[in-house]
Amino acid sequence: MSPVTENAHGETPRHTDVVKDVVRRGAVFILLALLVVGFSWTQPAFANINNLMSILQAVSVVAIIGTGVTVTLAIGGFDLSVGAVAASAVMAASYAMIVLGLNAYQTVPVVLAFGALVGLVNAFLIVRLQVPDLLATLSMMFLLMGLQLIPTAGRSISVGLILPDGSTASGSYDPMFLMIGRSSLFGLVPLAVVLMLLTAVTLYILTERTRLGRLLYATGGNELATRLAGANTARIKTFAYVLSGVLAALGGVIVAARVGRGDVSSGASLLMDSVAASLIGFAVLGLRRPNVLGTVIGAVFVGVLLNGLTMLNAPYYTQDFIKGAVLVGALALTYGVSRAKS
Amino acid sequence: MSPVTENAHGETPRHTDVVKDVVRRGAVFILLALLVVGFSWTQPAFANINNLMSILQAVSVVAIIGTGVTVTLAIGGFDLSVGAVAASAVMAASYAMIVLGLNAYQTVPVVLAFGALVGLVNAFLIVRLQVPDLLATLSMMFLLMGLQLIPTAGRSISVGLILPDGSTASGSYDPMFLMIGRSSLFGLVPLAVVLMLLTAVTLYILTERTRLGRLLYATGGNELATRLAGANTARIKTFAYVLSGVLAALGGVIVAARVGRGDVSSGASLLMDSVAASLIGFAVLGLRRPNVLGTVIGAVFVGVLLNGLTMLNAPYYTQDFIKGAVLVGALALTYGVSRAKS
Amino acid sequence: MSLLVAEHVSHAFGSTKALTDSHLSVEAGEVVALMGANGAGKSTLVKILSGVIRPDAGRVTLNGKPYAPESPADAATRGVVTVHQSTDVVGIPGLTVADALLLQHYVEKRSPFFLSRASVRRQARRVLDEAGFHLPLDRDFAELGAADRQMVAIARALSNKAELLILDEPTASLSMQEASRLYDIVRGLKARGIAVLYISHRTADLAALADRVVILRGGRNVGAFSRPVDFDAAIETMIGRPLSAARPKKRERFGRPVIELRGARLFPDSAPFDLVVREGEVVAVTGVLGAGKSRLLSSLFGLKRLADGEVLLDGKPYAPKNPEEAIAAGVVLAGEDRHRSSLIPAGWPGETIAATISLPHLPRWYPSGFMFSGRERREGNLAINRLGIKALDALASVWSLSGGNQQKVVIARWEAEPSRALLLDEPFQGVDVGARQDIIAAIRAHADRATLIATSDSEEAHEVADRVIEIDHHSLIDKAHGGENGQQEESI
Amino acid sequence: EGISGAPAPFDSRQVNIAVVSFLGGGDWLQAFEAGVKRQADALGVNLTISQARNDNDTQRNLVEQAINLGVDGIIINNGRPEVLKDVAEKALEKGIKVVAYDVNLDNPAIPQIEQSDKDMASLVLEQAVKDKGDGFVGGAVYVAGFAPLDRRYAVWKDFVTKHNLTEKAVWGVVNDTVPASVADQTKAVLRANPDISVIFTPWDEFAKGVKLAIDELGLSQQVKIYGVDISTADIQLMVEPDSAWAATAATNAAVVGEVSVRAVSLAIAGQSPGQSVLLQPTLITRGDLTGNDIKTIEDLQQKFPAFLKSDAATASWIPAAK
Ligand SMILES: Nc1ncnc2c1ncn2[C@@H]1O[C@H](COP(=O)(O)OP(=O)(O)OP(=O)(O)O)[C@@H](O)[C@H]1O
Ligand SMILES: Nc1ncnc2c1ncn2[C@@H]1O[C@H](COP(=O)(O)OP(=O)(O)OP(=O)(O)O)[C@@H](O)[C@H]1O
Ligand SMILES: [Mg+2]
Ligand SMILES: [Mg+2]
Repeated sequence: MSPVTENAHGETPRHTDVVKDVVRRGAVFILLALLVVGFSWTQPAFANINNLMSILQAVSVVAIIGTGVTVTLAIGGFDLSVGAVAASAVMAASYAMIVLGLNAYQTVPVVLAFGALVGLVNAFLIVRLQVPDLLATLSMMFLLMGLQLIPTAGRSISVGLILPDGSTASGSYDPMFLMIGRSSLFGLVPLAVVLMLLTAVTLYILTERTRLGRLLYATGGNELATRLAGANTARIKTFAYVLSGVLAALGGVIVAARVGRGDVSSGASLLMDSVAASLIGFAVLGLRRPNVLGTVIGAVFVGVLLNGLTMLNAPYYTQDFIKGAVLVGALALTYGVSRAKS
Repeated sequence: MSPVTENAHGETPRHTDVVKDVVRRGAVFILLALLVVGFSWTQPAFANINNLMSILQAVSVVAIIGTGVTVTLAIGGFDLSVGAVAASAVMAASYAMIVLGLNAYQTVPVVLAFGALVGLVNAFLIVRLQVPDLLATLSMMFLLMGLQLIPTAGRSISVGLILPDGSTASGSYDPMFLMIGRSSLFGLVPLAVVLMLLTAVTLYILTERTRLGRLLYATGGNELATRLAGANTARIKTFAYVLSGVLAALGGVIVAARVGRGDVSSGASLLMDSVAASLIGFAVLGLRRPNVLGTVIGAVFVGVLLNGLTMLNAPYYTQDFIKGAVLVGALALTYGVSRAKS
Repeated sequence: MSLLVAEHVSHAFGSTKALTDSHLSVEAGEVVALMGANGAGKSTLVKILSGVIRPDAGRVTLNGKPYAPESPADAATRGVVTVHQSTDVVGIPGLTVADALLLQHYVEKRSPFFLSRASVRRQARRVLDEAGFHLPLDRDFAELGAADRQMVAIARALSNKAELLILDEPTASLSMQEASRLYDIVRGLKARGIAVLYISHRTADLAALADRVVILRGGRNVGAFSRPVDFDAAIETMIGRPLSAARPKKRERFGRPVIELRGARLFPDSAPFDLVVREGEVVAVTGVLGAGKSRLLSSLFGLKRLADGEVLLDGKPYAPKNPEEAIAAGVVLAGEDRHRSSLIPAGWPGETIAATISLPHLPRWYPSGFMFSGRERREGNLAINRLGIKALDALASVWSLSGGNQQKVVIARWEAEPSRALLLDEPFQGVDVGARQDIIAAIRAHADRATLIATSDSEEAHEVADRVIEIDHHSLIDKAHGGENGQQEESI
Repeated sequence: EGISGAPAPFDSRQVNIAVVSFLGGGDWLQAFEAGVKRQADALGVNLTISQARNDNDTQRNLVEQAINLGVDGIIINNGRPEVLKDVAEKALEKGIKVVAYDVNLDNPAIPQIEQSDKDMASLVLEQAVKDKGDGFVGGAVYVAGFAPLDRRYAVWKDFVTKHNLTEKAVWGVVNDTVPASVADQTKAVLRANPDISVIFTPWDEFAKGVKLAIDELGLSQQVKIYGVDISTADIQLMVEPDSAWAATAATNAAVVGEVSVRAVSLAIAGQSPGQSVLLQPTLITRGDLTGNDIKTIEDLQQKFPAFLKSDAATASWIPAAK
């Protein structure tokens, strides 16, 4: 055994160890429960089912994009372009409907294909040209931030858009498309939340319960070993980036369907928030690795925090502060409590 | 005879290899030269010495923060909090002078100490609690984004600021402090540029030519091996994060001295731009690793691009696109050209 | 018809010609041993046959058909399965041992797409049982030591339907017990008509298994021997000079005690023991896998704490809290598994031979803090000459060296400056016979320090040490008074 | 509790109002929220203030959250009609009163408060034409996608054709360090186009950057800034000796805040404030400021009563903000 990794030998877990383990694995859940109880107590409107659905709806986009980021983290990469992909997807969806006059059934596939294409280009840079992932996806981010504005010469896209050639765009948002962001199942569960749950469940099964999932993590953990075992790691990595691009585009579709227009945005806050969700996910269940379930719970956690604080009328700047402080707290619990063990 | 010594019989490097190597190592320089020539040709005002100084001044903050990021990349970490540290430093400097009435000689040390403190906290989370670096510095980023606004309840800080308690702040920006951002050496070289060059040279020597630099990279390359060789890797990592914090704070000081007020900002674009500079630095000289010289050249590269495009009256939205496209081009050259070799 | 025939195979890494016009044939049901000094090109040939790299020139046929595997997966589907030399490339830190055992199953399109914890355990258990090894299935692969990793690799390879099994130094960190289990397995495969290409620096392995020996030197074929193999002649052919017959002279008298352990316990429930190592003395500790060899050394190096007992260094109490303190006190350790414990990755500052050697000595060599004087390069070149490291210059990357030469660089690091006590954990992993003599000579040249070596190979132990002690269940069985002179079997 | 003599529900219980702003910060928002708080305190109203930080989706979420919270009225400050129309209607369905500032929700039940961006830009550009005459060479700092900026820039475009101006360059950036980044860009533009004599800055953050660049280049005699918006910091920049910032046009953001609260309160009390409440901007030139020794917004309010308060949306039972 290597001298460094070996573990204390033979000790039966002591009582404090059990407590520590519960704290470590459950830190995020415990904090989440405390938050929900605290908020409901001070502001009864918080626990209202509609409000809880609002929270889920608010986090759905970040959670969906975050699961994509999680998959790229699993293969040992990092996709910094997701925010920009989502922002561009909003523009692309608006352009498709308002300028090109497409309907919802045409727009959605086109936009998702756009996300897949961006993922393919990322993968080409990373897998074929062997550009470091951060570098490749950062360049892609800048590229998209500019690209999304070129078709309309920097204008936002809304009904009656004046095109660069002076004519007026004749299309409008397809009401079917708006349903994606604005309708609810049984008048209660927003469609966006359903999409989030579907994505979460599918990706959870994919990453944790399938061969492909193991190979994703294996590629991230030791690419050479995975390749020597016969896996086509280039294809696995490409898959991850394409998936991440498609999910980011899906996030963009939901945003577009909610806001009903295409506004210029850098996607920086979507990027930060979805990365934050993925990273908090490390702490969920004490797994200390990227995982889909953790990401979704991480997103919900932040959503609950922000919704509750807004209800309690906390100014936005204290919200960032508290978000940071709670993050640090969850981390300290997850990582700090058992540092003696590692 | 060992195969290694056999290259006497070995072929001399082929001609195409030499060309490839020049392209790979020089890709960024070649692009930079092309840009400068192209811009000077189409717009003679570009090559004016004053304009070149303006470019350096414009990139000084990003370059200084970027070198800090580079050092954290060298130890195998990543500091996502630099943008927020710089943004908070702007607020802290303004607060120190306008609310607390400090002068320049007191403000600068206080602000730099603030940066060091943030670095220490980051290091504590990462080194002691073993929180993954991205996670720790991301939390710190959110924390600071909120924290910077709490003393003034979210207000920007300028002369005549009304404090939360209703009174009016009596201090003002010390003219000595403004000199940091606004004065020039010999009426030509802006002080900010001098600071950037000093930082670059110091950190270049530190990272490439000293014992400590070797240990920084060694820690990033194989922390276990470095520790087994007797180095105190905890201290080395702490040093890197403190340095990164101090440099980000210095960047903030320069921004504050130039703008003369404390504006609320998340620091997200400062973060992106300095990370971009660090990452482009990988491509400079074909080193494919974080390096200080590359970071500074990367920052200048982007600065030249943006200045030239502005002079040519390129719409702002094409600038991001071109920035991304040129990045991708540089990467493709640096990494793609010799991918067969690796 | 031969199963596999390789002809005129050449391969160069940059300007280094690793293989030149080499050839090899293997019959079904035959165990062919590939011998060669460190850097002879053995692993390069293995990598070509297993589809990791493509040869620059040459032709390979398998069952008479052209064979040019595109990838490891391609090679495996055609029945060529490989256990590579590096144990780093076996499993995935963060995934379990069971996952490591099943990695190839995950790649196969035919195996079920969905997994459950139970199905993974069941299949992994079956793979292990086939090989007859015992490993903790749920443990993180990162926690496994080199020997366990090697067993994972072997078990996994055996679970494949192979026509040709390639084993590149499979026993480098195994003890005699596990090694003999492997012999049985290989004989079983042979009986089933499976061909085995076997690479090892241990003559015991080859003597037990090889039907035929093929010898490479400097990337060229320089000889072949059939059963019964004259290993002395083979070794001479391999290193290109007669092996010096003179065994290093054992000292009779040693200096003052340097390291003294009194009533030491490695674990709370293990038996206490005493140990004294004197100036000029070389003591080797042997024992089976997991006996506690590494644990003993890491306790002395400040990586682990003794559960009980007292340690004296030069008569003074000694309780280092970390390697930094141990090194400051003059106690140094070269860890097993050099990739993890000693080397900086390729392409990163500090990857050169010189920098690998200088890393712990920077404060002494560069007291000003600035590294302008080029001292590390001078010291590196000295080490290259002293230990016979096959490199052009100390500024070359350690990653351009063969496994054995890398190990020499690691030893050279701790030879570069005087120390009170030198601790070596498996210092001869993957080192060829000639190089082993070089290293032993270097170790034994110092009369002013104590040396404690952990090795799972008792042959090696007797060759290097003045005194060999065995460790079992985390406690020493002192055979100091046994006849280490008489006990020296024929070792190479 | 409650205000005696006021209509229901102000006479009997605590009234809750949510303010959802599209912006995330800046001097204008600070002053707006200060005004909102002042008027709300005078009315004894409980406020929930939130900012969408320039994010459409967040703004929708915040409006929905206000609905979940069951407030009596919602003030929507800026934003995009397409984004907000349906959630505003949802609020109305739940009996929540909505007023909108600077965003046209196109619903007769939602009173519109407007600071006319068109008037502001016209005022200051007319001043520019007065100072420099028709046909001057100018540039504009502009980034598309921010509704008020879009409207103000459209006025500039009109002026370019109507007064035969030359638009030499358009530049601008919105990031963490707007003034510094705009200064860097402006220096490049002025070096490339030395004939520019007027720069139109539809946002005061842009004006700060342009002024910094002009100072650094020492061109404050040749190039003048015509801007929009005002704050104490802006005033100080304008009154600096030799300042290039010649004129600005603004409404008093604090007054906008007060009017918004009054309007939604009237709506809650069932007394319509009218479908449209218009706030008139004021033109402020450098000469006005230096001539009257104005150094802060407070000074400005004293010297320009039009800037101090508005009598839009008032009622006898609504106490004046203090
Ligand atoms: N991660 C771990 N968890 C529990 N026990 C461990 C762990 N690592 C090592 N051990 C135990 O510690 C004891 C000492 O191991 P050590 O590595 O010192 O053995 P060793 O003799 O050096 O064997 P090897 O030949 O594998 O290097 C063994 O019983 C081993 O099983
Ligand atoms: N990736 C590489 N880059 C450059 N040179 C290499 C590389 N891999 C191997 N070499 C060189 O090729 C030659 C053959 O190496 P190889 O690994 O095949 O030797 P080996 O016979 O397996 O030695 P050992 O017994 O030490 O493992 C050596 O000189 C080595 O330095
Ligand atoms: Mg080898
Ligand atoms: Mg061991």
